[in-house]
Amino acid sequence: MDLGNIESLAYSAPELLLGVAVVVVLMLDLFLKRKDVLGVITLFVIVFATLAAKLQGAGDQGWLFNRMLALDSFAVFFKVILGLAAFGTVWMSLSSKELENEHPGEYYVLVLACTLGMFYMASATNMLMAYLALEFVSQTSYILAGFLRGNRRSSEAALKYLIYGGVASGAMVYGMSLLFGLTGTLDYQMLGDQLTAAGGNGPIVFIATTLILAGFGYKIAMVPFHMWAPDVYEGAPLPITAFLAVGSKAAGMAMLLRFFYPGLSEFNGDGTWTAIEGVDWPSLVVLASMITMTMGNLAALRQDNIKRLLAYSSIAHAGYMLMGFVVLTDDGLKAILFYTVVYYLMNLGAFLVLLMVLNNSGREDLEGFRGLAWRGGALPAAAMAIFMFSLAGLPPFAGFIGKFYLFAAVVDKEMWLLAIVGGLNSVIALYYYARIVKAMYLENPVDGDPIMVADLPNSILVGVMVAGTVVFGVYWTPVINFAEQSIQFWGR
Amino acid sequence: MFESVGLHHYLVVGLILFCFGLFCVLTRRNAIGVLMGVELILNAANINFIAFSRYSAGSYDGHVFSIFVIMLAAAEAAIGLAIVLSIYRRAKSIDVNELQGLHW
Amino acid sequence: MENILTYMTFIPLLGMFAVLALPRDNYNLIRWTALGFTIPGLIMAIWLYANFDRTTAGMQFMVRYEWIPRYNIQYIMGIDGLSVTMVLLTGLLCPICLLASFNIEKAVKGYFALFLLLNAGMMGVFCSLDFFLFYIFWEVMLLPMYFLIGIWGGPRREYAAIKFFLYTLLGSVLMLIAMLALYFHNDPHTFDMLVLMEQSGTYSRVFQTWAWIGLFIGFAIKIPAFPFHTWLPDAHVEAPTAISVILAGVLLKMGTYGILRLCYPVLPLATQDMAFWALAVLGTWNIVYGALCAMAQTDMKKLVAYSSISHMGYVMLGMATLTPQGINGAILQMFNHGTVTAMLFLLVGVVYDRAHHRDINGFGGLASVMPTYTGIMAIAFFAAMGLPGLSAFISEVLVLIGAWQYSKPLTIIAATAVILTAGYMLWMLQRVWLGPVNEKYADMEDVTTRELVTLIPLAIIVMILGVYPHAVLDLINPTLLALNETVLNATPAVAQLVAP
Amino acid sequence: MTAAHGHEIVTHTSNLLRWIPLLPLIGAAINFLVGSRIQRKMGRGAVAGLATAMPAMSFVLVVMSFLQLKGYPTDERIIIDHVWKWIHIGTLNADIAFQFDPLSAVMCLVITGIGSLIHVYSHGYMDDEPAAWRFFALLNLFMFAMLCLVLGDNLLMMFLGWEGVGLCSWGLIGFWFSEMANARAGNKAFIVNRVGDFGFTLGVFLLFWTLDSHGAGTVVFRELANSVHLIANDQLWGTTVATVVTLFLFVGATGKSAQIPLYVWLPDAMAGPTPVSALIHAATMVTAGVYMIARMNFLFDMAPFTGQVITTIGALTAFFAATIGLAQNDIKKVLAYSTVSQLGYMFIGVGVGAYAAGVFHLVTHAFFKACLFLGSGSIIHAMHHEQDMRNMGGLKNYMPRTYWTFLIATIAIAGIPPLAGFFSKDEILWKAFNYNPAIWAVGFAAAGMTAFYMFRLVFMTFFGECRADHHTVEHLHESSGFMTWPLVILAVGSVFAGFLGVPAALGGSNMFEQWLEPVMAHSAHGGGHDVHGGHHNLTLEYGLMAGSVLFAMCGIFLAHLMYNRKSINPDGIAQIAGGRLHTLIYNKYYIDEIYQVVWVDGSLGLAKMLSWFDKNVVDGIVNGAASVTKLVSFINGRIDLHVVDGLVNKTASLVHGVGGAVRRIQTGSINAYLYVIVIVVTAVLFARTW
Repeated sequence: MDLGNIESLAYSAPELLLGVAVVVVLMLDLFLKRKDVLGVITLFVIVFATLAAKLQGAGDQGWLFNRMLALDSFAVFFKVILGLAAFGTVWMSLSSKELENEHPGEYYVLVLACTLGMFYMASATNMLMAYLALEFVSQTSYILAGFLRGNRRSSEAALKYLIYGGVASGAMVYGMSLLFGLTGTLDYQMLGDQLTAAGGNGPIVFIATTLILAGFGYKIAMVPFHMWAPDVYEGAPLPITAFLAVGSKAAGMAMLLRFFYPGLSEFNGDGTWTAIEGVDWPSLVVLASMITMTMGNLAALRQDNIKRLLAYSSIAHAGYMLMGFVVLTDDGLKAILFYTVVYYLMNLGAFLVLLMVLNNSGREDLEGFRGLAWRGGALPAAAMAIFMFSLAGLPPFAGFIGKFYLFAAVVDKEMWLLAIVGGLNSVIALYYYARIVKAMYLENPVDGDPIMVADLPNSILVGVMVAGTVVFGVYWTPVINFAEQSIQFWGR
Repeated sequence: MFESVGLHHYLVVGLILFCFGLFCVLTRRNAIGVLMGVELILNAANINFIAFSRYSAGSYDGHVFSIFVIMLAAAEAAIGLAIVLSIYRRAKSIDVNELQGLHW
Repeated sequence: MENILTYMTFIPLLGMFAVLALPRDNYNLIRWTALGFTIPGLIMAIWLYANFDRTTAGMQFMVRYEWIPRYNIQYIMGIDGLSVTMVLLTGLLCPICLLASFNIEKAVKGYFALFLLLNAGMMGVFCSLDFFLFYIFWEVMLLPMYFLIGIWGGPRREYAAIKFFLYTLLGSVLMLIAMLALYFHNDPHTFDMLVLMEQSGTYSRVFQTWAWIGLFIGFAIKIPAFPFHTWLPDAHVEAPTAISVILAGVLLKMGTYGILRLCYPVLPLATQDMAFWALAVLGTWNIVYGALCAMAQTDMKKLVAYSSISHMGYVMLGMATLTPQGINGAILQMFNHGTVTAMLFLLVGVVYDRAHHRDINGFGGLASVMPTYTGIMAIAFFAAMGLPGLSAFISEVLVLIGAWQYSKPLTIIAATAVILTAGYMLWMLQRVWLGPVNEKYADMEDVTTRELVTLIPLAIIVMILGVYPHAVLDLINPTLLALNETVLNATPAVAQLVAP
Repeated sequence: MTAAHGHEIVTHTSNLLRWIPLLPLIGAAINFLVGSRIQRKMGRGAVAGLATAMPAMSFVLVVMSFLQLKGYPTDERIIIDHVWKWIHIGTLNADIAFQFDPLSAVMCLVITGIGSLIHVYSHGYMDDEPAAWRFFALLNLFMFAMLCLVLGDNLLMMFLGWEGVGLCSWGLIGFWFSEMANARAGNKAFIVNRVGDFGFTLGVFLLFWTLDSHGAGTVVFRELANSVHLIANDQLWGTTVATVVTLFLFVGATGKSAQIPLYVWLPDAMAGPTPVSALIHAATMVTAGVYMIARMNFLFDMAPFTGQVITTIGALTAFFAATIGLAQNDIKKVLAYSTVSQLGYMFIGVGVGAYAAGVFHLVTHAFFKACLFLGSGSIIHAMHHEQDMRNMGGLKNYMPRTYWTFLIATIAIAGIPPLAGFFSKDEILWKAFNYNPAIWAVGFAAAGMTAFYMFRLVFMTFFGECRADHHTVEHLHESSGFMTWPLVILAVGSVFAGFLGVPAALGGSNMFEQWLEPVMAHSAHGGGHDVHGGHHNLTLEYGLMAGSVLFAMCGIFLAHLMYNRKSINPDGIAQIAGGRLHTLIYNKYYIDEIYQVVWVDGSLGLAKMLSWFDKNVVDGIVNGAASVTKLVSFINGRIDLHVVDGLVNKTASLVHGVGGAVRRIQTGSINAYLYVIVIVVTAVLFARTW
């Protein structure tokens, strides 16, 4: 199925829904007095968009908009995840005290727009479309990161993000231009065919690939393109941090996979892939993966700001996910997809608890968690502990299963060094995750630490995340099946 | 003489522009200057796209791409300037090196 | 009773939820409920003991369910002579430790809930026959242990808890990698330990060696074998009494259990190669080193902790020998150490509850003050010393007999520990229980009934096994002999036979 | 040639046998569990009565079994009682099983007989002891363990008893544990014994496996006797396996039987109540080593070198301990060294292959030494726990019965005919002479010294003026019947026990040796001497006997001169060689101090070192770079607990440090961030495109 522009609209329900909602919410903002209604509307829109995206999974597959986008199970998978991430963000935003007086109308519009961009990122199969989607997401994110206008840190985060993002995407575009020059096409698949046909690709392809990797790598916070992440995560409003850590990263991962798998690799038909000749990106990424997880974990070790700690942790997790990326097998892809789901659950959960603490005490550092379990926050503390252990990859939580699949993929390929580095990193990671647990449980509250009062909406969502983390840690067949169905790239 | 101006010349110009852009973002301390560096990088890519489109690709994809890049560069500049402005209001400075409130 | 092992594992887990559902302030209700959920485990352990088929080396009470069929991950439980002793030990120690925890006053609900989770995890480790399941249980134990040490422990509990946690995780990560390597080495991929064992002949020597090392480090940390042992003294010192008991009584056994369950039958060639250095030499070093370190301690718990290191060395040495005596002695030693050290920790806990310190030099003459206590203590101490007539003697002597056949120098070195052990045990006994009464503790209360209930069953077992060790040996012998044969008869895979 | 070299052994079974050790065990159990309650409710007598009844009943059983045994033909004299299987693993089969043969019979008779007497005596001795229940429980437990030792039908059962007696000895030495010195003495005894056990177990292992390699692995005595010839040609470490095994076993014997170099615990063991010294540290437990060698005679016969070692050690111990005994002032210490010395004789006996002679001396020694100890206990009891002989004197008037029995026992130990000691000691000396005259000479000298210091003891204690303070003197009286009647019985034994083994040379038939005949192997170097020497050199034998008696008389006379008539000043003799010799002997050659420094402090130092190593180095290496700092700080001697703790405190380690460093990369400067990209990407491109 290869559809033109008009026919494609029939298969763009989620995107259309989001696009219309952007306009509608912007309009409503002018009339409505009660701005929190906007948030609820946004929430519903996102729910419907996500459902629409999920329903696409059952339908046809093919090219949309003259091969600009692909409609395949892979796109559907990521759209669902991204929709859920947006859902969580909006849910958090509704109760966030940071965002209380900050132009909710524009805020939700931007969130919707950003989500729309991410949807496109998940399905773009053309370098131009990829660039547009990426910039769409980036530029809305810049604004969202700097949304707390009275807050210098927020503005600083926005500017750093912008400069960094600008350079990274600039490099990417430059790389794209080189590839375009070599192959004369912007379409991933044709590009791959051209390069394969040419054989013996020279250094230019490698340079181009590396530069493109910079653009994608910056989105998923891969070393050495990760340096914006901690600062931006720390400065941005918490729901946005969560959105960046979960949504943006997932979208970037989707784009990365789509570019490198159906684009720059050949499918061998037996569940394995081969990178096109002359462009040894796998070994480059192996190195990047090891360094990413190590740097992320080491830097997180002594971090006291939990937001920042989670930022470093998300860098490390990008490194773990890349383990699945470099093995060039379907198992690896499956592992990444699976990990994306559990990463969503546990990371968003952690941000939710952090938000509750932030709302309650105005603190987002380790001391804000001090003795949490002993001052009324037994349930949030328990949830946080579960998320932390899950992030550390301990059974019986979903995080372990996620790591398990990643390691399995790596071990299957007998990449022992990567496996061992990954393993050691899990140990290091446990230390700082356990610091939070320690603060909550092993330390006693100090006078002046407020009694923890958990608000209901956030508690509900936390509950859902906990349930997911625990249930998928014990019985994850549905998730892995979902992931398995979702590695079908249209056209390969 | 004009006939001898070929693809390579454009590419070299693009590369030089790219390097200038990089040099600019690396060394400028003024936020506006850094933003301009980013623009240079993007324009380097534009030149490449147009040149490739003209000389080798045989399609207008490159032109389209560069138009979009120009557009997005403008949008990015707008957002960038807005952010710089908001920072200037607070800090009375747009020196990026003084923007180190977030670190470690 | 087909699913008895499942019940044993999951009834405590149910108990955890039940305890969590109870009102927070009704301490007694929580305590007795928790105890109530460990009793079935004990009863079932006794039933198992009575109904265990002592003539076969194979698995018994096996159940097998699909879990994640797509990846051939199964829920397999079953016990053989190797695990049955550990199941019995766990079933026995859990109610005892729960009872010993009745004096916990802080966050009672959390404590007992976590304890029950720990119970489930331990039982699961010993029962599971699917490597994946095994690994899950192995890790699941970590969490409650971390909290139990970290929240209810002594002054340096945070340090001890995280140290324990990190050490063990380090080991498990290597184990995970080795586990995955084994998984992919079989076609079809499987975690089923029984299949892994059957297929052991197809693994090359090099592969076995690496997998062995990966697994071994994971297990060695748990044992704990030198130089991976330093978490143990800290964890023991800081943990509350009952948790020390569980730690020494059950958790340490998991290391040696794992080696025998996995390294031996699945990687027999590597076992042949590695047993000498990694098990026998290290074990001997453990014995002597642990004993000497124990001698220098002034904290009672630390002393007992180091004595554990020493005693676990016997297990390593014994199983390395691959003689019937050695390996039987090793398993018996695991069981005996479980009971004896449990007693020692409980006894130290009794004093600690009263005096709130454990400084060996800070007491004196307790024997005059607490005669009943001293009597029981003497049994435990002499058992730990390996006095004939008490349980540990049998296992130690079997280990040493086996070891003699294996390596005379190592045996001679290991046997010096009988002197050292007597040295540090008696010296501690002398300083704490003998001599003039320390006036500070002149009116210390003798053991209470609750404490007696925790100690007496163990004391009885220690004495019975001293004169009738076949109560346990009959259970384990067939399995272990078969295991010995497996390792000794393993020959290099076909590939290596091609060589001229 | 009866039991050796594998022909079918005819055995008998009897379920009665198990009750011999079991009865005392029951007594012990009752007293341990409810003894304190019984004592509180029914008085000390009930406790003591129960405790005494048990060994007494055992004694009856022993006698019955003895008579049963006697009724069998000589080569069928084994009664077996198999109770249940104990350890059956692989080829190792050891059961809870008892074996009653002539040797066990002799031992059992001594143990239960003298043991019962001592129980009775203890009732009198411990008349003011609040924890009498514990005392009697331990005493009963000791009886159990000792009976296991001698009745056990295999090496492991023997070891059970072997260690069990050690345990009880520990408990009884430290019975009055609130005195730290007592507790320490107990520990010393236990630990030194453990050194011996170390050797013993290794010997057992080696023996078992060597036999196993011939397909005859066993630890059961009668099977060992049958198959031990199989190992005759096995070599290990440059000598025969038999030699190595026996040397290992002998290490065990030196521990238990207080021979050089492991004798040091015995004198300290006198810290226990005196009945304990009599029972455990004179009559029974300390002779376990002798018994063991006699039991394993078939093996020791195969190892002539070990025989030489044993003989030499025995002779040296006999002499060496006797010299120390010369200068001691503590009445029990004198007896203790005398015990060590007498044990030396027994080892000479078994060492030269005259097992029967060794065991015979064991029996007679049990009588007179028990009598001596109990007598001294009677004195100590009367003197309110005064043990220094310099504060005694003239006691014969106050305590006549004690005096007379003590005197008889002293004459017996001095080897004056026709008392028991004469026969057994001369038997050994005669055998030793045939083996090697030098050994005889040493033993001969020691015998003279024995006579001297024993009479020195008698003179200092019972003769002359009483040097005790008035208060003590006022209360001096003869001990109660509970104490004196056992003395009398033992004294009678000391007089007549010797007649069991009157040698052929003196017209006897040596019933004792004949009785033990079925147990003893007869090889070239053992009984052979007996045959050659005994019949060809009667004159020499008479001469030696006369010589030793004469020499003993001289010793007695000298003691009389020095300590009774005071015509020779002991101090003058002490001043020989500048007094240094005396000081040396008085201080027991400083062996205790040397051992303390070398072994105790040595191992403790090693322990501390390793512990430090463990805490700092091992942990430190794990924790990372901190260890280096710690090592340096230790070498500098500036090891501060707080510093160490601080350093250990958390993985203040490499990882943590690196973590901090990595974090610093994130400077906050956007330029720096961009530099990182550019540099890394450029580096990658360069690395790859080249």
